[in-house]
Amino acid sequence: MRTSIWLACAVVGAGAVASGPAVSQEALKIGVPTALTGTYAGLGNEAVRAVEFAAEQVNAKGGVAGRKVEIKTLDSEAKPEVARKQAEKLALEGYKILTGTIASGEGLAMAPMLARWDAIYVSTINKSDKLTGESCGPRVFRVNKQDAQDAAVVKPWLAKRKEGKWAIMAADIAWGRDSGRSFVEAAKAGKKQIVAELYSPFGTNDFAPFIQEIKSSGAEGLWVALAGRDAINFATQAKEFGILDKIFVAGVSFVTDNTVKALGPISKGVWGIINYSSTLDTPANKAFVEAWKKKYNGDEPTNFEGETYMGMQVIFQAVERAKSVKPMNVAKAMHGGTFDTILGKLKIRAEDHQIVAPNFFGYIGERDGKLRPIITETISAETATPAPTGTCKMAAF
Amino acid sequence: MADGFAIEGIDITRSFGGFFALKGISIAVPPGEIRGLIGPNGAGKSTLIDVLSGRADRWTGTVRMFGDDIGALPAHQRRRAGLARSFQRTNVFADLTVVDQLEIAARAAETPNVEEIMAELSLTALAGKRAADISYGDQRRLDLALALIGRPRILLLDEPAAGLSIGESLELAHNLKDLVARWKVTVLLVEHDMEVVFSICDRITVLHLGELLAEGTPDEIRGIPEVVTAYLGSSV
Amino acid sequence: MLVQVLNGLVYGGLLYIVSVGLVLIFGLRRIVNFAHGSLFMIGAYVGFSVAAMGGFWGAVLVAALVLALAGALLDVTVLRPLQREDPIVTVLVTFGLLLVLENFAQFVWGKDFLKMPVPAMLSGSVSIFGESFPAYRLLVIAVAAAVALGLSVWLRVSRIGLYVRASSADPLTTAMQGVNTDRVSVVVVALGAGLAGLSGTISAPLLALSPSMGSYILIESFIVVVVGGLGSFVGAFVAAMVIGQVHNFGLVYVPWAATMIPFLLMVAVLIWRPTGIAGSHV
Amino acid sequence: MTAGDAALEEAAPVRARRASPVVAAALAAAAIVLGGVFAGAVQSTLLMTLLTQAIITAILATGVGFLIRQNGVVSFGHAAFYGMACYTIALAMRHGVMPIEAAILLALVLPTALAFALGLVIVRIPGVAFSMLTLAVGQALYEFATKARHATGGDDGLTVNLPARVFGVSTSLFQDPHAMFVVSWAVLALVVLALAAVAASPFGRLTAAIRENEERARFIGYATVLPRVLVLTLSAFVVAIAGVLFTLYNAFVSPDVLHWSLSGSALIMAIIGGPRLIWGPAFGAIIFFFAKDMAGDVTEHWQAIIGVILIVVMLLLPVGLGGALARLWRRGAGHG
Repeated sequence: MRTSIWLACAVVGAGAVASGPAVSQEALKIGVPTALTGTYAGLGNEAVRAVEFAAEQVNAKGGVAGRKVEIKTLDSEAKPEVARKQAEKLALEGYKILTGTIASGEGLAMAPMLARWDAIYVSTINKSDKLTGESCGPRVFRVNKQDAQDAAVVKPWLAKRKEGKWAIMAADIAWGRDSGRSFVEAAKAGKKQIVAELYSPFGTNDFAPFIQEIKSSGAEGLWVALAGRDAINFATQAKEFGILDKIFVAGVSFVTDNTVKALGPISKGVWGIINYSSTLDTPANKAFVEAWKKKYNGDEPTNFEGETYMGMQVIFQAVERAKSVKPMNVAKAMHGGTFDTILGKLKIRAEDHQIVAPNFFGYIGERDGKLRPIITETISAETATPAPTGTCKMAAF
Repeated sequence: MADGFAIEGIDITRSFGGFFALKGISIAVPPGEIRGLIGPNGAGKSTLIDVLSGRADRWTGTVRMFGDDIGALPAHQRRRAGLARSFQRTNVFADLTVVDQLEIAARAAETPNVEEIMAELSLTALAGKRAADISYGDQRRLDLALALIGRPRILLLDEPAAGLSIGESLELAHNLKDLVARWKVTVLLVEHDMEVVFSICDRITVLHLGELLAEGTPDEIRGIPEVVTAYLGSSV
Repeated sequence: MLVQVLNGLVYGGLLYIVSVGLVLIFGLRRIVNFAHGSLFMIGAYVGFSVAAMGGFWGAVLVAALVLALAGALLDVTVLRPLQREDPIVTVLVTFGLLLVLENFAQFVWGKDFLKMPVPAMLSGSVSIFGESFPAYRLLVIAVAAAVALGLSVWLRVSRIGLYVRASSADPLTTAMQGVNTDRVSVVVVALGAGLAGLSGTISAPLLALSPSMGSYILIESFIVVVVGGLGSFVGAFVAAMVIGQVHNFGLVYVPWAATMIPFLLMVAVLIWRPTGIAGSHV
Repeated sequence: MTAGDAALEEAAPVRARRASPVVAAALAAAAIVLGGVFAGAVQSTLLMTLLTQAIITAILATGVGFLIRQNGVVSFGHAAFYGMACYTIALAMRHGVMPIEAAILLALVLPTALAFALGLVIVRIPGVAFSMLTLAVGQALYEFATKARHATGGDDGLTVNLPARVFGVSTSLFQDPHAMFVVSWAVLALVVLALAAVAASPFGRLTAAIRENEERARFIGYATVLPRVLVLTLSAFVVAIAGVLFTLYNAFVSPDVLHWSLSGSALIMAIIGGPRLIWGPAFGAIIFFFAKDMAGDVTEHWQAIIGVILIVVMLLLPVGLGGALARLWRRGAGHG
């Protein structure tokens, strides 16, 4: 008897334990391993709000094809190792559809484990190209924009700018480096000159030395790839030194809803890539924003909230189509599928499971008495999404 | 063994920042002798012991042991060559049992005689106790046992009776005198208790402010007026 | 170039105010206080809240006082009962405190980043040799200088200061001099914590406020304290100024090594001269 | 001497506890069998994976605790040795320069060698300075791993492409919670027993003596630097073992494995468990791991809960949970 259990356990590895034939009304369980403490706690909070909002909304309508949606959140501390542990725990407790994780490293740590857990992961915030590149797989999906999509919109935008000399200020982490590199390429294509290329360590307190370099470089334009705490510290100090007023400033993840809230007037007039904005003028988005404001005391959804909500929309529709909550069935429904989202009808590419979505450019301005990212330019899904690079070797289903 | 001394310090000088702890001191103790080293506080007694035993740094001069220059040897190698010492403040391994630390010391001295040394210094009854848990007098004897285990050829003692009552010091002194005589250990003894010094030492060296003041048998020393007035006072 | 040096002074000054509190507590209690960064963080938040109601100067004062009170409480309730235990036990308690304080801040002030505006009267720039320099940054330098000056006068003149200096140099001997250690340490830990509160508020207009902001300055202030020779006040000042310059010039001229330099400096100092610290045990 | 006989009785139990290798081997075998039986009896994969991770962490804490026990110094940088083991395997697999077995060997050798070389310089440094030094070395390595992103993938980390078989055994076995529990449990049992044997050996007692009073150890005839270096080396070796198991189980590494907060956690575990006992740190690690896990299940304010537990345990039981437990046990045995 003992030996047989032992053998069974030993063989389990590849996830043979998957639940039996789906009971028709089995709940849809979604696990959210995300940052509840630490520097990224604010972003984690946004992810949780979006997931909860979507679940409440769909449960009020009787669930997803009659299935109740259940959510469980665990703190990933934005650390890959912890995220992996918590995601495993969620999956083993039956929350096999995972989403809402913040740092790319976390998603990349989870990706190779999904088969073992019989889970799938739907990224709504991770931007690293690797997730749908070398770490891609049948169980990994991304409904938010990857770095390559952000890079793709920079080139046409930059070509039209009148500023000839540019400085780059980016975070010295994988994402910041990638972003800096693609800006350099875009500058080359647009015949712009890069006069300074600066990378600040993650968690920099004092940006003064960089700001001084930017000032003395004679740059007319500044491209910023900083996020969260770094973004706020840089913007505050750049304002102090007066460069936000003298130099044309744009960036990626730099002035998002999240940082604008903290920065206030300092962020006004800064340009940047906008992955999602609550000001988007589509019926689906307007309905979403209205419902959101009702639930959250008049707050507009932030970019991460919008994108995470999109992820939930995709998951719900995939479950409906699969008529199952079994992770691989849901994955099959997502693979190459087209979904109705707040950004319109969007396709998840079969080659690498990256969503093909439009991207936006705009600036921080006042709308309805509040500072918000305002979209001035929409880059169509086809232009915004570069073809798969071939680094993804998608395993067969 | 050209000159026949057990331990010899020649022209030892140690200074820091203009202050001389030792000014060209020379001392030579023949084998089998118990030599007393006395002098007021700051005379340089402990410093001299430190130089001879390998505890001091930044000193000049020569240290010889049975004719061999050992000045460059680190402390543990001097101990292995047969030069042991005790300390002014009790310096045992507080958290180890008596027998444990003696066994450790025995291994370095390559001797099996833990039982012997415990018997000699009346520590046998305390073998299983932590050093921290035994009385101060017992700790002093343990300190001595750590130095004497393996029958070193030379023993440098830095105030072994410090902190003991008069009765205890004398008992310890005679215990010691008996032991070193049987084991043929040469001793250099720093001690404030003059009764101890004068009752067990063969010869006495007097230091004053880092310099040699006098040297001789106990009787000779008693007869030197400067020593008596400067240091001994009327008590001896 | 000159502006870069000034910037180094600003950052060094900020580091100094944080670190000198650590030095005070270490000198007396021989404790590496892991909660120090959290005290800095709470100081920033308290300053933020008070500034919203009572203006910047009120905020600086209140934050310093509140944190000084917290420091006194810390000394009486935690450091004193544990002084006979292995210091590592106390270090872990301060680590526990770090976790509690971060959570407390998250609970009270929320998870989103907050920003404290630069006080209006200091929001402009000053021209120094033709280069414009933010006025607020000059204030930071001034505060750091004032703290350094005030502290050194206090250490030299007052009885407690004398004791603190002696104790930092040799805790054992000083303990035998019959000074009321408990009374002294309340004052000293309160002062250290108060300085953490002060530095928190002073840096709030420059830095994003988040419950984890303390951890971004904690290790850097450790470096300052160690490079300065643990327990040395003058050393901490010099080290903070050096680290401030190394930080600024390193980031510009050797960006690939900039974050490693302070650690390597720390290693070098410890290996070269551990004696300044010898005799102290964790 | 009349006191002699009575003393022999006193001394006898002291010597009897010098472990016999047979007893140790029997204990190890019993522990491993027990682990196997336990893994066979427990069905929950969730419990097993949590236990597996707790035990790998326990090995890490055991290494950190051993350094405290034998050298009396506290390291804030042992994550450096742990992370170095992880990255050695990850990088070797990424570049395909050697078979996995060689990579594992190297992952054990490199951190151990680093500890040895480092030890020659740093063991002389006492107290807080040592702690700060280890912190600095660890953080410098962390910064390096983050910076060298062409090799390490930077903060995004590295997926470790393990081959299908490791030491002739299917790799999936190392990633199955039940199987890996048995493996890591067995390793932990062996490590604890081996360290206990070392601690009871002449070398172990010598290092304890050096910890107590380094100067006196020199004056009874010992060179004291090398023994201390060897203790540091051994503790780094144990930590490297934990790193290897971690990498095999997770197949992913990121710079977090080098960060001081990991060293700090390991230290907390060791102290909570009671580093005077060889098994104390492992015990503390398992308690801490599950306390954190449960607190995280209940509330997002788990940090405050853990913080309060830490403060309370340290205030009430400065000897650690293991120490208190051992005391209770002794008292119980004394009465019975």
